[in-house]
Amino acid sequence: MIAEWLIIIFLVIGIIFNTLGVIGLLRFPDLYTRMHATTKATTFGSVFTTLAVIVYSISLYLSTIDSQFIVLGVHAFIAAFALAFTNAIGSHAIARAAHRSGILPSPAVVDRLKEAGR
Amino acid sequence: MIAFILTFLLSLFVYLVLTAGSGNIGLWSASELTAGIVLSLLTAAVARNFLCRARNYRMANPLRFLLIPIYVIGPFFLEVIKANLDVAYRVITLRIRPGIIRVSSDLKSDLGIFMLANSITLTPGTITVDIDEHTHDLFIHNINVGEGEEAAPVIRDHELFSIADLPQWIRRIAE
Amino acid sequence: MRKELSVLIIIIFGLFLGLIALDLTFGEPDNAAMDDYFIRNGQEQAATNNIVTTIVFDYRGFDTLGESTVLFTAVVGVGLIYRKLVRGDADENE
Amino acid sequence: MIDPFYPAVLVLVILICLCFIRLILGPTPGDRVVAVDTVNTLTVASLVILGLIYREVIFIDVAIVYALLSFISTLYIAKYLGGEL
Amino acid sequence: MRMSKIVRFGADVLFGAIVIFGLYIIMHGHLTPGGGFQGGAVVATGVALVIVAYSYEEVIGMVKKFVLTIQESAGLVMFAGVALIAIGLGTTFFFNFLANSGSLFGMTVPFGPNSGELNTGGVLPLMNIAVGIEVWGGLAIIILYMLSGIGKTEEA
Amino acid sequence: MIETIIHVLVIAGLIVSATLVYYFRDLLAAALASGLFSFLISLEFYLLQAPDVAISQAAIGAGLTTAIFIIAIRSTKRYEEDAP
Repeated sequence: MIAEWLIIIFLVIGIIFNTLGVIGLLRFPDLYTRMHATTKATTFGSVFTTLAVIVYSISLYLSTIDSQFIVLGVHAFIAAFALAFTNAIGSHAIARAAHRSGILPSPAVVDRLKEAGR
Repeated sequence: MIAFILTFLLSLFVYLVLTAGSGNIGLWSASELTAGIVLSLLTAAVARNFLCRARNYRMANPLRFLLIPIYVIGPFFLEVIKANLDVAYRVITLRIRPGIIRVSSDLKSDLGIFMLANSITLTPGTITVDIDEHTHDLFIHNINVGEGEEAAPVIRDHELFSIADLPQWIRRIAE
Repeated sequence: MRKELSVLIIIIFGLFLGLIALDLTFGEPDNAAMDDYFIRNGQEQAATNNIVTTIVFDYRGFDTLGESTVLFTAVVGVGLIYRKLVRGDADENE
Repeated sequence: MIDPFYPAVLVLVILICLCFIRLILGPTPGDRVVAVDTVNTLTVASLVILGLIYREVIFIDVAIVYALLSFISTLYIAKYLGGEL
Repeated sequence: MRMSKIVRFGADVLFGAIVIFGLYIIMHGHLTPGGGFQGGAVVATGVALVIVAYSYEEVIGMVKKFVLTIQESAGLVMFAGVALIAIGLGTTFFFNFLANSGSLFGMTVPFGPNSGELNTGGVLPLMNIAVGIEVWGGLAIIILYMLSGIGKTEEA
Repeated sequence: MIETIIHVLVIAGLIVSATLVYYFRDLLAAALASGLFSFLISLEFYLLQAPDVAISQAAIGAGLTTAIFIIAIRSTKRYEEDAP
């Protein structure tokens, strides 16, 4: 019973943050702020939906003693880990490339990177 | 040689995690263990110059490895939750004050810089934009530069985080 | 004029294909005798759980051989194209 | 109790379709790359959930492959945009 | 040119993970989805990750074109060789002579749905390995060759 | 029912991205859209329960083909010219 509520809560949190990420992607004014929304919110949301999957697989394992559900949970965990790892690197690469290609942050109070002459 | 052994052990660990629950020697069957050892030897032969490129074997200490999951589950996750609530607030209200600031850290090792940069990207309203290859200063796009912070040419790394002192944790793990 | 006509033709063709797709049923082909044979005997004859691999490498091994040859030929072709550029010396043809 | 997983996948797919707006509008190529990156993340999430729906362990491997490899094309595009390729 | 330090370190860590994961897909080709072609493509994409993270001059010191060529040919030869051994044993081309024999990869599987055992499948794992080696070498060397073309046009 | 809606949405996304490949004059954006097409068709294969094809599509179509396209664009030129 508690597992079902946990699944619902995790799924709802994940969906809410994914939605916020996409809304931020559509709403923010320039590239860097959009990247804030997509990187943080969608990674967090996807990790939470994966957590729901892990909780469900554990509850399935407890009800039917079948070791393949443990394998399912472990693989889902590896997928979430790889997702967080690669998303961080990828967004850093995009931000660096955008700044090098001349896209400056349009509303910005300070830009130390441009002052550093890079 | 040490690089070979370390890569072998790490890849064997990954393979055993992937194939857990296949038999009854522990969690694995005999053929999976044999195949894991052979494939890990192959991986070590291919990738030994990649994983230990810096020839810095400080991370071979298992205690440091145990600290990484504690770091990820504990302080890092709290910061992630706070950062996401912050981003949610800014998505809804559009109250932003962006800017690129310069952050200095006295981390030296590659792993330390890597962990700090990724923690900064995933946590407190900031994205790592660029890195100075010599002084290891990070250029960071902050979505909400605090009042008066734009005047300071360089800010320290622990001033970014509010709940837990993540750079201190990283220093404990990687330095 | 030509653009509008081509858009019209595309729309008519798409509707036509859509009407055809309404009649199709997935997963129930008419000539299924061979499929049934593979599904029934594949696990036993090749001692494998993955029927797809059994078909690709065992029953239809020649296909895979041809596919590998195609990849090999592609690599040889790419190597031939870039050979001079790699070596970097002026050939007598240039 | 309703199965909550299928509606979750439906919402994720709708979000994927919303990302197309940024892909079409995006003034710079950087915005388009960000949109595609978002689609990757959402797709991995829906792949994991679908693997659970089908009750197949082996399906999750696809999600791992996807998560590991989808950012390589992002890296190539970023390297080209930065003028470093 | 090389990319930033963060990307380079991430590529170094991820390369080992992608290689072991691709080898896992190749090795379990007869049990799980995937197989030689898919696993080889995964490993080749890992090589592409190393190529994108470093500059071309550094890459040709790390990834040897000669080794990849040898791999590509050896995979095809091994694939055809396994099929030819079956002729040598007096059966037909591509006959699965190792299945249910009790030797290497020769265990029998129980009928019906089960999670599988690695030591089954006859010659299928060998063929998976052969195709995996070939695809790894082939796809990686295509990207290397195309990249070498860029370096030359820039100077000219 | 929900499964049908998911199929329809994914296929609509496929059609939109394939059209975008045609309409973008910036070849970099076209390569991006074709990568997106590969991602979505991998998802569709997964929905049709063909994980073998999904893996090979994710690895070849999404990873390597985009890389080869980008390298090719780098060695030629980025913007498509109007037809004479």
